[in-house]
Amino acid sequence: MIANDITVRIGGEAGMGLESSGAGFAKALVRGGLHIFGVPDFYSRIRGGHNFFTLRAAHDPLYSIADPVHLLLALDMETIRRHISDIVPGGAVVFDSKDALPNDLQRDDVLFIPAALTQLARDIGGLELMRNTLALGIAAGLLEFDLSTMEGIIRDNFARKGEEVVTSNLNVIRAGAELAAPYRADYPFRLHAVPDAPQRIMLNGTQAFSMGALAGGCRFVSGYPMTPGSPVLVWFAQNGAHYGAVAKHVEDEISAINMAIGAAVMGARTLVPTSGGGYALMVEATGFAGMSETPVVIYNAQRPGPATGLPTRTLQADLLFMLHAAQDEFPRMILAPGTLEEAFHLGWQAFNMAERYQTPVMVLSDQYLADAFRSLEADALDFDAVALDRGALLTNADLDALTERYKRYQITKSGISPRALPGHPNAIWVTESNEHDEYPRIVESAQNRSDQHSKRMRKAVPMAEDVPAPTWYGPEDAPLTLVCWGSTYGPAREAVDRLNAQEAGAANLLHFSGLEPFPPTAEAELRKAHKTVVVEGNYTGQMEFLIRARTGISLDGHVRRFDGRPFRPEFILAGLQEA
Amino acid sequence: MIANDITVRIGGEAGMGLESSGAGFAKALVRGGLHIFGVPDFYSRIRGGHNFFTLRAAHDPLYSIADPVHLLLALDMETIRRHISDIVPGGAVVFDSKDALPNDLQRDDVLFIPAALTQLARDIGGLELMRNTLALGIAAGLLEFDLSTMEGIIRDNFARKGEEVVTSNLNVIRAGAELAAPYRADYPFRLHAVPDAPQRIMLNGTQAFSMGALAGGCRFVSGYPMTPGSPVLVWFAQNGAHYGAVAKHVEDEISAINMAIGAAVMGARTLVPTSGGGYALMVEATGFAGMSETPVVIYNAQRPGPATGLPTRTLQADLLFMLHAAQDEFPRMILAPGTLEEAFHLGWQAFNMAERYQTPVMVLSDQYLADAFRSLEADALDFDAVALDRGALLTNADLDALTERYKRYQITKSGISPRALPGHPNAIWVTESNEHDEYPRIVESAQNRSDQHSKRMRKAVPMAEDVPAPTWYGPEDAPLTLVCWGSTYGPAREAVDRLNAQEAGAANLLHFSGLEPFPPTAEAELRKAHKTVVVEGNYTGQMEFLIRARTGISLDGHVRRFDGRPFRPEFILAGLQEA
Amino acid sequence: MVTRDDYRIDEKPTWCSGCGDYGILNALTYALVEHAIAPHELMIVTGIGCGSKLPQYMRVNGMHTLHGRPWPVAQGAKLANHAMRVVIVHGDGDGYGEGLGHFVHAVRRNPGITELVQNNLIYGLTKGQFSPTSEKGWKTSTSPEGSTEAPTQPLALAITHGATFVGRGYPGELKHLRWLIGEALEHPGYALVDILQPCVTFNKPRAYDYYGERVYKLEDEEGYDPGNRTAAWERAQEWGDRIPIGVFYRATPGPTFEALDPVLKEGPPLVKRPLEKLTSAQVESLLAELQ
Amino acid sequence: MVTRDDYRIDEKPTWCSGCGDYGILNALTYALVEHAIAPHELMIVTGIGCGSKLPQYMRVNGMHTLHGRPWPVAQGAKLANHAMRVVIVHGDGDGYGEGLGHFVHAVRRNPGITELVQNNLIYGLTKGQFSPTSEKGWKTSTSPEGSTEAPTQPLALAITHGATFVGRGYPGELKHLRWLIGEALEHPGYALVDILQPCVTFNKPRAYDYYGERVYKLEDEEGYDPGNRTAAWERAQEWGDRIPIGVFYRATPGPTFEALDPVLKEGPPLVKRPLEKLTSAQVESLLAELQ
Ligand SMILES: Cc1ncc(C[n+]2csc(CCOP(=O)(O)OP(=O)(O)O)c2C)c(N)n1
Ligand SMILES: Cc1ncc(C[n+]2csc(CCOP(=O)(O)OP(=O)(O)O)c2C)c(N)n1
Ligand code: SF4
Ligand code: SF4
Ligand SMILES: [Mg+2]
Ligand SMILES: [Mg+2]
Repeated sequence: MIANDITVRIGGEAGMGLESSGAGFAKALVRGGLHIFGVPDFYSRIRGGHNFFTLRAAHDPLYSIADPVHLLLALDMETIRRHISDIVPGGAVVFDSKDALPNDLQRDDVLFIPAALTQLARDIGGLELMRNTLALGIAAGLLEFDLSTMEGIIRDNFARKGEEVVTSNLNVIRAGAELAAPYRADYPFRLHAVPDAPQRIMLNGTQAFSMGALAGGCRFVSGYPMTPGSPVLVWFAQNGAHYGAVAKHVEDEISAINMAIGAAVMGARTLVPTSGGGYALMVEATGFAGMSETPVVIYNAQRPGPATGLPTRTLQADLLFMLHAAQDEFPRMILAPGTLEEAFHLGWQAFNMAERYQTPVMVLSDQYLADAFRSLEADALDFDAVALDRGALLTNADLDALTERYKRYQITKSGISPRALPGHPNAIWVTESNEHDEYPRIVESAQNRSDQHSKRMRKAVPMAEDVPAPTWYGPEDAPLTLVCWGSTYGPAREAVDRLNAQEAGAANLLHFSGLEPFPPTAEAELRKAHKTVVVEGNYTGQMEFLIRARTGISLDGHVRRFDGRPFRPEFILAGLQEA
Repeated sequence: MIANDITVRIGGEAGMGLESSGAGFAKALVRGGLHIFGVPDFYSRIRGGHNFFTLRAAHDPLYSIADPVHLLLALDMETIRRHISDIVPGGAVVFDSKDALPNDLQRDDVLFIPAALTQLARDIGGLELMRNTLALGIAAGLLEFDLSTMEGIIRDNFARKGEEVVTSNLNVIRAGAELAAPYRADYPFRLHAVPDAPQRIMLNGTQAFSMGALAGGCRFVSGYPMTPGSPVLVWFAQNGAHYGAVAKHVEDEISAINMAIGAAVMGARTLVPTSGGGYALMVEATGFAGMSETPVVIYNAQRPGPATGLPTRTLQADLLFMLHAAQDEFPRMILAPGTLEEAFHLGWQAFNMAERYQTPVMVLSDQYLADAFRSLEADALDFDAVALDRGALLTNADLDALTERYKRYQITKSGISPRALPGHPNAIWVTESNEHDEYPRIVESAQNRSDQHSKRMRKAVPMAEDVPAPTWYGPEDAPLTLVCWGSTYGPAREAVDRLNAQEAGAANLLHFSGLEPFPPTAEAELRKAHKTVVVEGNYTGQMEFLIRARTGISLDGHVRRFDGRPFRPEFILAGLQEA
Repeated sequence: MVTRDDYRIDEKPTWCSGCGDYGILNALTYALVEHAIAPHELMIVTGIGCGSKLPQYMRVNGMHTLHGRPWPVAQGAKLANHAMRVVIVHGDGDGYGEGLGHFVHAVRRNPGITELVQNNLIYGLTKGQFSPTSEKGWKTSTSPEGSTEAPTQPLALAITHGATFVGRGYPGELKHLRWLIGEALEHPGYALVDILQPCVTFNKPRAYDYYGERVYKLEDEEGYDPGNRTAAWERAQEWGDRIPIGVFYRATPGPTFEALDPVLKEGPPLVKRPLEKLTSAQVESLLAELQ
Repeated sequence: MVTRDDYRIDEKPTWCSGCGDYGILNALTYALVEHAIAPHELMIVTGIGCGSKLPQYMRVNGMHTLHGRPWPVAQGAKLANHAMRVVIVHGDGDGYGEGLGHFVHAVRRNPGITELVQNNLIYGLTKGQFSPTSEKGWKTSTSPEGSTEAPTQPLALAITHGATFVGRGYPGELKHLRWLIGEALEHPGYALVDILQPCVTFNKPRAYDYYGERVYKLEDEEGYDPGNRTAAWERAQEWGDRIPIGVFYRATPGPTFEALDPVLKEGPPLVKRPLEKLTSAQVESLLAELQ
């Protein structure tokens, strides 16, 4: 009886409600004291296609899903076709008995559980759509997971729809559990609730980042819907008003970023959430923020392209794009959280950085980090650690005391010019898109250009001290070092754990969550490594390119993936054989 | 009497017509058998500011202007203020006698020639604006340059305005020449026409590239005005129709590139001229061209930014931007002509490359290359060398013979799929922005994504063989190698010449006109160099970054400039002292 | 003869069952067949959105472009090959939102292009945000307290900018829609057909039943004169208990954008002209300017 | 008291002498003074073009933004600090060309912003290409055989999209222009003033003499009722021997975009609210969702 590290996958077509049932089940497991990691895999369409939700649960914190599936809840035959080979020996498949199971999908070492999902959902619950719930009931029954926790979730989720809906859902889930009973003896896997486990939270990267941003004083969000970036826009549209944050869905991405710039000049902390294709339309305005030294935070949840590409899939291929976006040069910061905790903390820190350096700060997420759920300890999002630093912002008292004409773009050693917000009679100035002098007036002389351009570029020096340094995970001085950035952290971390489980001290991990300015400690850290393998989600190896460009160091190997699917530990381990 | 390598500068306010007079004088010198190099230096305004035109003339071909000025034609005092220190001992300043010459602008070793420019222009020509012409007359007189050649230019330029205008201009220029006579004895410099010199041509980078593009089959140009890219749009708007090329000034840059893509899919060779800020709005569509494998040529005449920056100035800071523009990855080619001849040849070759590899080809020019004039031998633009290669384009006969459903995105070893133009009953297909299979249908599977993305990326392999290799100038195996790209070629070449004149074999030059795919021979060539110094026009050293990223080689030093002004040989030589 | 089979392809639409896009696909196909337009003579240019996937579900030349950008792509296609029929099909978010600027600029050029808008008053593919045609007060995921923007007036806007064929259709009136698309296809200039497209998933209050009760045909309206531009502009803004469909405005168009181009006004389409090296006479005339 | 001196700055405009932008600068400054608006209470947002350099020539808060983008920047500024007056000033290329989409979307939101357009029917700063308001047939460097596009109808378009103050001014009628800008500034919602701006360098045929002969004031026009929306739409399209200036349309606006925002409808402007850490109650309510 294996009662730890179990993966359940539920699959079917778009429109079957998999996302919410998967999340509901996950939440029940978390309430039951288990740690979870849940990943949706969805088509870019409203109906049809093949969607699935993979949910891994264990006693210890999880950083990734894994390949082997212990229980497959198949709402259609396509689900079995696609996932049958992932099922571990002894695992089970629940499927709708209205469909005949073709011979080629059978496996002797797998338990097949036919159940009249559609019919029972209709008969008991009154709605075919409840077959998910039925399947989850079967899963709970089979895994001996505490049904009352599942019932609690149902009550919470459906309360506002009325008692009748709650009751029919409860009936359906109980029927499922009963249905499972006779099979339990033949099924070796269990997911028992952990008694006395602390109450935990469950969230995805979208939520972690949004909460971090809100905590960091973000009070103005302007965006245009684009998967997988729009969930942050939607989060703020739905929650922001309770916390005093204005959120606007505007006519296009160009408008979104320019609005944010307008609001930022006035003094609001502003955020622009998007995905790569939306960001492509924000390039010109990024340069305007750079030139006018306006703090703005840009959030890009990356997806595969080019162009429309694969809207609901994941990739890490916008790093060099964002690093060099817009004509000419200006300092920017690029942050790439690898975990929910980092998404939260970089979320609030981004706003401090933006105001401290008066320049765009970019947060690179991706569909995987944005959409994948994880359980955390209740205090893992450390709101107490949040501190708001507005940088060189002049107070009203400072401005009252001003006797000379205010110089918005004053030349300073650090490159940072004390900033006044418009509205004070002593500080009247123009946010300038043309090259300008200190006041600013439009001045074209070579000397002025050189002075002002150098002033702006100089900000990169203090920024480099503030950019998150790469961090180590695992034993020191291991013969193998995986190098990663952003969301690849989770699966790479687990790959390292597995290598070390096989052979103590075999591998460690160097993770970059700050990429621009290039962290000053990076070169020294990299030189500590013996054999380096970069794990990243793009075709050309953008991180490798960047490291070589910045340090001259050519890393030893790489494991890459560009098919739109997230890394898993097994994929990395297999890749290491070749790297 | 020095009769070779003379620099004349004419300066005044915007709106004084300096550009056309400068160009007219230059043309006269060329007709007189001299080689010239002429550079306008203009403010981004219609009136006022300080504009000047520098014209260098010599018996041998010129690749750059140089610092010392032999004759300054000052239409206002500001011109003297700014340029008095550039004048060589023995040089002269012509200025309007209506203005008093302040003491601090006087120099003992310079000949000051006061002339009633405004009044005489009005009196003789009837128009104050003719003071340029008067000043040029004085220049011709002083330099003993053949007046009849100047008169010929006036006749050509003003013929369509009527005999009266021609006559008054002729009168003015003659008056100028006479005015100069008494000063000639005190002025040592001469610009005699070269008898029996072959007839040459004079043009700037805009013209060279436009003619190359036209010769290369460019038949559709869509753009939006943006200095210094719009001159190519204007060139095509004014000349294209005579050669069957459609040119459209459309509502914005997004429209410009998408129109070009629409026309390219149908089979036209298309060009999108712009500058960096306009290109910033074309980023998304560049990715669409990459994804849909549509040939399109993008021309970016770079200027300083970020944002609006310095509209009429020069810089080389969009290389990494264009290299990585758009979400995710796709192959592209980046060409950066260094001379007019290269601008012409890469102009036509770009269209062959675009169709051969079915992907965007980017031509990086800049304000300096676009606007600077040079004399060339009459046959220097080798139209005979032009060859049109449309790549894997299916003919009507091929399509007639098609028996299966046409596969627009067929997987091939080279990555290049045979292309049909829409309109044939046997080849019905959809240009796709989503990830797709061979036909293309929208397919999201990991395997298909991997196959199609790899197919596209694979095109970079043959492209690398076709990208122009870096070229050497100067003696082999010199202890010092300057490394440059694009328009820096000219001044760097002259810097090398001067170094070698001082000490034979001292320096050579490695010039990149192909930057992406990174030329396969580059690493070996770079390794031949002893000490390398990169000369480039940006703050961070983009070429250095790129070379290190691609080869791991860290070059030894650099000379950079980012004040919006073009390199001159003297600037480079001074910079080498520190590099 | 062109038949429905010419347009048939073995590809199941990914639209929700009951989606208005099925009716539009159907009506468009019928109209094309009725007007004897063969697939290879046609280029359908779409943007990004549920409805914009349409060219995948017909056997037809298509360009599935970028969100909001079908207009420029279509104009480029038409200029390059004006012998092809060019039809734009896209959603309200695409056409009247992200692409609104291109729309207005295109209308005033009068290109020989037909435009069909799948106007479901919502963003479908991104799962139900308010669109530029959503009514004020509309509650969606990005407007939980109701949209605060007055909807765009695309028909009135097209009339204002010189469009000479402006209509609205409804897939619940399939025969009428077919006819309307056919008229638009035959119009010798720019023609707009806005289509009330029920989105049964994200805009349930604006489904077939809602429109069924409100829609009326201008063709049945006593005294309505589609030649009266001002009346058309007023009628185009009617929205409420009565929602007009049919031809709002129709006039004789001037020459098209492509017909006015100095290069294209005579001779074969641009891409049908041989692509050859410049002749030596041409080279000489180019160089003459430089001497 | 606000005086002209408050707006004075030691900076000579770079406009050509005779440029209509001088008159606009003058009229705007006077109107601001007349309506007692102080420089620090005002934010002038411009795009890129000759006229868009205006904030450099006054002592005033300004945002000299990107070509075509003042609208979004201005809306962001207004939302962040709705106690500030926000005035957009930009050219026809900027506002009705590159920025046309933003313009229409902004109009339908009714933000409390005043817009002045320096409409010289040409691109000035880039040296004379035809603009979206250039007449058909207009010959410029990019239309050597004449533009083939019908001009945009910005006034009719604003009226179509619910604008409640739509006027046109002319610096040749300076007092009228001052008055008009003043009325626009006092309008409690979005207000548009399109201004016939002579460009003496690149659009010589449309200089003061041309307009002088044609311009007439709607205020002097017997029977013209600026409350009649349809009549205003028709009049807004009049262009030829007679060119109307004055208020085309005026109505009582609804609540502004900012007033309708759930966060902004009550309390001080966003940027005047203290920026503080979340309270523990707020943190708890956030975390409650995740349990
Ligand atoms: C530049 C860009 N921004 C955003 C998106 C995301 N997106 C895809 S479809 C769509 C809106 C679809 O609405 P509509 O055009 O009305 O089509 P519908 O799905 O309703 O048919 C959006 C915002 C995108 N693909 N590209
Ligand atoms: C994105 C972008 N495209 C093009 C330009 C170049 N540009 C500067 S001003 C201008 C047009 C100016 O016309 P208008 O707005 O009418 O202003 P005017 O100069 O006539 O006052 C253009 C195209 C630019 N700065 N940015
Ligand atoms: S979401 Fe709406 S528009 Fe999209 S396919 Fe479903 S019903 Fe149609
Ligand atoms: S070019 Fe025209 S718009 Fe620009 S400053 Fe001169 S007159 Fe004014
Ligand atoms: Mg829609
Ligand atoms: Mg203008």
